[in-house]
Amino acid sequence: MTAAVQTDMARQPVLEMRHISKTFGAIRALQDVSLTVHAGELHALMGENGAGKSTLMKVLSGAYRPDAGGEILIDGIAAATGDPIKARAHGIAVIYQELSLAPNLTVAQNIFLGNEPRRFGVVDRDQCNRRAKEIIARLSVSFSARALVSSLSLGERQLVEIARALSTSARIIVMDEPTTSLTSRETDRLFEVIATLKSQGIAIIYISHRMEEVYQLADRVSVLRDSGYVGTLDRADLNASRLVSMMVGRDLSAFYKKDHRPPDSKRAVALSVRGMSDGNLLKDCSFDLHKGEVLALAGLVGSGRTELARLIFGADKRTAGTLELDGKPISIGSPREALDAGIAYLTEDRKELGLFLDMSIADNVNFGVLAKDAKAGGLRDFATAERRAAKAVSDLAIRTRSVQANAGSLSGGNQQKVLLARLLETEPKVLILDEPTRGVDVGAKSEIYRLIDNLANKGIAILMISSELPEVIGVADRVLVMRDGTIAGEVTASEGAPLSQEKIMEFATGAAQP
Amino acid sequence: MTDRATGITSGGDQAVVRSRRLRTAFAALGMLPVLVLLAAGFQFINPRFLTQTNLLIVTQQSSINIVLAAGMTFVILTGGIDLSVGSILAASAMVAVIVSLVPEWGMLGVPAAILVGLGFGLIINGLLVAYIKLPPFIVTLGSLTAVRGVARLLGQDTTVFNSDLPFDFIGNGSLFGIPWLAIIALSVVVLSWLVLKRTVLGTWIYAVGGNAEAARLTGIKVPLVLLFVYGVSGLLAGLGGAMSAARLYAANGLQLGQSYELDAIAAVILGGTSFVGGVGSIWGTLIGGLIIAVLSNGLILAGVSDIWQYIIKGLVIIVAVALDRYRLQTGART
Amino acid sequence: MTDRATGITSGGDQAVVRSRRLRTAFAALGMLPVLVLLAAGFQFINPRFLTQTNLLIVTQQSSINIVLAAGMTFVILTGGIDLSVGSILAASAMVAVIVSLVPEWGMLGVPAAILVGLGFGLIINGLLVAYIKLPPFIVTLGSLTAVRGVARLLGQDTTVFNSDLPFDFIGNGSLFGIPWLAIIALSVVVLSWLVLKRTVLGTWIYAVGGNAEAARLTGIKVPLVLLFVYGVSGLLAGLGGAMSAARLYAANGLQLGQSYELDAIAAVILGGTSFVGGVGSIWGTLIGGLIIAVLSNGLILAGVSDIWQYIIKGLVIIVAVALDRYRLQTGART
Amino acid sequence: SAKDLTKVGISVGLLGNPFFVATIKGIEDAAKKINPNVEVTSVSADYDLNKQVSQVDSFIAAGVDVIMLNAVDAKAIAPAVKKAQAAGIVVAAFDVSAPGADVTVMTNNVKAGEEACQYLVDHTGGKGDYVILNGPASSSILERVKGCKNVLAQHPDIKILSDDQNAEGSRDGGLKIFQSLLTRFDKIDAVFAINDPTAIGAQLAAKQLNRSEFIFTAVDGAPDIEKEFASGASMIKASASQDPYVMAGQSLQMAAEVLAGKKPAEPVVLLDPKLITAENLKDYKGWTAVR
Ligand SMILES: Nc1ncnc2c1ncn2[C@@H]1O[C@H](COP(=O)(O)OP(=O)(O)OP(=O)(O)O)[C@@H](O)[C@H]1O
Ligand SMILES: Nc1ncnc2c1ncn2[C@@H]1O[C@H](COP(=O)(O)OP(=O)(O)OP(=O)(O)O)[C@@H](O)[C@H]1O
Ligand SMILES: [Mg+2]
Ligand SMILES: [Mg+2]
Repeated sequence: MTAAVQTDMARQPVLEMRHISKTFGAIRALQDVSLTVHAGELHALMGENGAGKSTLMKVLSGAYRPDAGGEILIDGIAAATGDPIKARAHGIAVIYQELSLAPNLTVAQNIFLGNEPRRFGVVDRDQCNRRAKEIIARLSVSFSARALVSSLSLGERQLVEIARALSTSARIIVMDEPTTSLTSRETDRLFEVIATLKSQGIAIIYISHRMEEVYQLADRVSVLRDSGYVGTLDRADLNASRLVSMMVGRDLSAFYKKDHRPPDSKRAVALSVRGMSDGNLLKDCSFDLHKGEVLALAGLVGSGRTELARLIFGADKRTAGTLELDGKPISIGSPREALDAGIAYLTEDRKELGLFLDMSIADNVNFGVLAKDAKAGGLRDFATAERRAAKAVSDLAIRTRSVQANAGSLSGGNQQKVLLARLLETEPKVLILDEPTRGVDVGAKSEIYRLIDNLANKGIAILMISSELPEVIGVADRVLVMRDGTIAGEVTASEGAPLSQEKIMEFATGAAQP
Repeated sequence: MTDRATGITSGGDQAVVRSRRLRTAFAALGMLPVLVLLAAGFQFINPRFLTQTNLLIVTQQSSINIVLAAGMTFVILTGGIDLSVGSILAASAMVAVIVSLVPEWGMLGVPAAILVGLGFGLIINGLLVAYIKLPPFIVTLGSLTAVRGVARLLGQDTTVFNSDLPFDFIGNGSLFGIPWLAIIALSVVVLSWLVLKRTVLGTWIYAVGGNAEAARLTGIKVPLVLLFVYGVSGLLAGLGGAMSAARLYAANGLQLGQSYELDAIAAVILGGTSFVGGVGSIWGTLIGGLIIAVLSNGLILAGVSDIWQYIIKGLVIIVAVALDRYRLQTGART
Repeated sequence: MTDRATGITSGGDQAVVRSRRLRTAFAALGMLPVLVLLAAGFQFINPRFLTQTNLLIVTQQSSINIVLAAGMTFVILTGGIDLSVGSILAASAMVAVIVSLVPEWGMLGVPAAILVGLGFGLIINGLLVAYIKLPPFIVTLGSLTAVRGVARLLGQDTTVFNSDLPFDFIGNGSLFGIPWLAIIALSVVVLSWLVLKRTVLGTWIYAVGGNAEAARLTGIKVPLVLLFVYGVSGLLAGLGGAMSAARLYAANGLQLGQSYELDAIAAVILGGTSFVGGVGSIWGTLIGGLIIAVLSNGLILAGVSDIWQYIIKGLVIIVAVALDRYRLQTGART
Repeated sequence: SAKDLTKVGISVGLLGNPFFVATIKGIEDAAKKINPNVEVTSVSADYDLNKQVSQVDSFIAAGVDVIMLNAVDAKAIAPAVKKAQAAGIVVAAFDVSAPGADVTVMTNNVKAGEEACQYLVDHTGGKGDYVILNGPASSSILERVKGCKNVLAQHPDIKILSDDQNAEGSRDGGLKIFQSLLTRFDKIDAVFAINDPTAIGAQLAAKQLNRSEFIFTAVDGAPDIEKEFASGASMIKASASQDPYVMAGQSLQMAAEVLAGKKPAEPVVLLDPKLITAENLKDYKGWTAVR
């Protein structure tokens, strides 16, 4: 592969982006960035949250027009900018980071949106459905081409985006963090598809915060930092410390930090879950969560982990099941009651279900304690709120210019920290974290891991849902694996041996019985 | 994943499609039970309700509102709203009657009315919403007021009338016993259905309502789609104006079409189209429009006084939507 | 990470806060330039416009609309809408006058009107939207109709009248030369501002409008918040009814308050509050209400004919919003 | 204290209505006759009392000499009248009475209802099934219905089938309501419509459903009804006409006299309606006649 690419180097690159700058009002998102991509190569694009990766790709796809001076060359010929249709005609397909699907349409309609097969101006629905079925068959997914996108889970929606990119006979496919909602099985499947595409001479620009994926896939890696271009590494020169220092400008030691708690079953039970069912997917889920422990909930997409967490938190109605907190039975019928009892939940979908993007960071951080802090007559205590927010910003190293800035102006990783800060302000006994590092860059990830670790050491019981196995193994003390709405098994670290990745996958796929 | 995936793909796929069809049909039915219930109730109170004559009257009375509501469906599907339809109807009706008075060329009143409607829809509402990106509510509130002024100006504040209206068959004639008004309304609904469900443009309209940003990213020219829907709404309001003129042999710029927009919106929403955009069907709108007409007609047949007609109409609208909500909740969820 | 973060935190923080304050102030100003421009224009045409008498008349004329629009601001901030305010105003005004006729207890007309408004707002709109989760547009469209019927019923379709209204000072008296109506409207605005910006409840209202599901997951009792906003809107419509009764010494269930909801909504939207919910300010609403009143009064003083008043009003509304959009686009985004 | 007529403010119920267009023309012409440089401003209250009171306030601020008032509400306008008079302004009511107004000129609406319904009684032999197509509850409409019922009550063989449906005073409403009423009642002998547009709309409904066993009468004498009578085939047989141009002009003339310091002997003038039919149409002047 490497050799093949190197011979390609001499040839005409399929894509050249030259001197691309992009400003939004006073915000400079890209400054004089250039990028060269060859046919058949997988070119990884890395950088911290907010470095400008997605913006660069939106310029490529025509969603944004670059500032004057920038140009895009396809096969050495200057192409029109700022026009999604022309970009598609040039063979550029983009899988966007924020899913760009119409939830009210079917999978097939979404795949061919803006590019419908038609006969006399009328949509050829049969062809549409048939071709969509063929394409999604290549991804071996479980949903029908005629399913409404609104009925799909986040991971399944991501697959629809990928199918859409496959549907246009693209020569350059951009994948902006395609695996954030996929678990290993689908990820493996995606990698197979990527290999096929490459063998067909298709160039792939791949954005990811996951090092191991980049090692596995990339022919070359380009790095952006602070809106600017830092450099490009060949596969041969790839090494972790070099890459990280290019990205963050310093060395990150001790990425996963777990210096805590020897495996110990004698710790007191904080939360005891018995017989949780939702009358739909979940059937009779029971487990104990101990004080000061990090318990991971692993499983494939759609195995019901989020559902279980929401049920415990009172966000959905349960049909059966009981909860005990610190040995006392509690009844939880709504998120309010859960919070009052000391159970906090970090949602997996921070934009839709977590943040108030139009409100300030300070307000977002203080939501859980507004009523508690309030002065007589329900008046807000702005001084306390400001203090709490400032402390959270410094404690969690939230990168912002002011606590009064809108939450919507932060990059993904920092938004995640704001949400975490909100939960911590409520001083929970039990913390449920659903995909706490989704879409978060390396630096912020390690900060979140350190934070989780510190919280556990303070005695808070943590239930962490994660689809990244290295994260599960690196952070958790103990792992529960879910499959088809039940708890399929438990994996613990035994003397000297760490948590076993194979064991987890066996439970998750049903290959092993507990 | 494995079992779920394989288990469903072959046989399950059929089942899913079937259950989906059923659900779509059910959703399209939507308020039909309410309509049937209302009709049965009125029939019980006054057996003349379900006579042929009366049913034809109801279809005729609902026709203009259904035409307006069809246009409104396009607009609301994109997440917008058009408050100006009543005023546009008035202006178009004025034009229809004024042109009808031109000797020999009177028949041109109908296309003239439609063109005037299209013009207001495209040039005022469409351009401002699609290209200047102003909020539809405020744009069409502005044109509700401004176009009303134009309608009054057209007739210098008097009623224009033409007792020899060359196209009066539209308003008062029948074809095979079915009033032309009803035929026009039904044709508009069928055409709208074709556009919305069968054409590429229709898919785009739903896509813009579902996620405008996603639509833009896939290369759909969102402004053109918006221009189209406001154009359609204006055009149909113009058609409504021609129908109204043909029915009444007259038009008055001030009084005609007052608060018709509320009836049209009510028909659309009763029909299950979501205000957020992206979800809804034109058949629902048809049923919504019929419910409103049945209510008005039935309450008179039942001899209910004007005051109580208000109270009952208001309550029925609320109860109908509540019933619908309840029906959807007890049925299978997605 | 390090340099970017620390480099900006101290000095930059101040600058950002300052520029943000400025921007907030600018956004709150919003339509103020338009208001000033309009006033200057009318003054140029008729020098009587900026006399004390006339300005007092304008504030007085805008007061009822501003009170309604304040309630509407609460509702629209949560992403809802309340079409029923005009009807509630009519019913409350009827009650105010009817109660005022009770010997000795006439003063109770005011609290009675407010209670009636609160009742309709809470029990019909609030309960149905918050707990049965029906769409606000259709619920309040229903109550627009039904409550209008109730208002007519209250007076058996006649005008109720009391020339010795015990609380007529509200409608026609002044305090230190400022009409009570204006004082009440301003107090309502200041109180609303306090609630929205200074209390926990206010923050919750913005949160529900910004993201209702996220609000629920942070433990906010969303139905209670919704109940509150529709209650406030009803209560203020009731207050508007009392003000109207005090001003007119009379009330009529059919005619009073017709299409007041459109004026109230126009004031809110002109004031920059977003229809989607979560974004907006009560000061903007105040300015929006004043713009509408200045337009109506100024056009009469300018001797513009009624027809052209319609056309000009419609265009000014559209142009004002377009200007605002333009202003925001050239300024810093986010 | 005699004053000149320099500024006149007019507030009418609904300006777009041809009836009010005629009244405004009557006022303008009458005012110009007294002072050719007179400034006349006319506004529409859109049947909103709050709006009308605001308009009166604006007129006071603008310093008019005379307010010509077509009250939205015949009772409730009283305080506004008082306020204007306190500011030294002469208030003249037309078409609808206004309590305390300096002068009032209006059609005798009770009589209009009586005449229209007397015609029906005469042509149905004093018996049969009657329908009254009602309208919005304003004082003039209430009086017309009252007049009609006065007449009908004297004939025990007359039965009123319906009198509580609101046809909104428009063609559209007349057509809609009467379509449904025709379904409800098999046989109707006579119909009284509270104004001309309602009658014309109702007649359209009758023609559509091929019903012709009844006759209509109405009130107004609007231009539309002139055309109807001229056609010769109308089911509408008579309309008790008003003359808005003369009525409003006379009101202004009297107001100008008050302004000049001459109290009129009779401040309230009731103009008698004239029943027009196809036969006497040629003598009818109509609302829009050039005078
Ligand atoms: N439409 C916009 N308006 C204003 N600023 C924007 C806009 N889009 C992006 N930005 C800003 O541009 C910068 C780069 O954002 P971009 O989304 O490209 O980052 P990214 O590298 O993809 O980060 P992540 O890894 O979190 O996805 C950020 O500071 C962001 O706030
Ligand atoms: N709002 C919803 N509507 C319909 N189906 C849903 C909804 N939310 C989840 N589901 C379905 O429920 C199943 C379980 O989803 P859940 O989110 O609990 O899985 P998960 O294990 O947390 O996976 P993920 O990694 O995607 O979060 C999935 O098949 C999903 O399609
Ligand atoms: Mg990105
Ligand atoms: Mg999940």
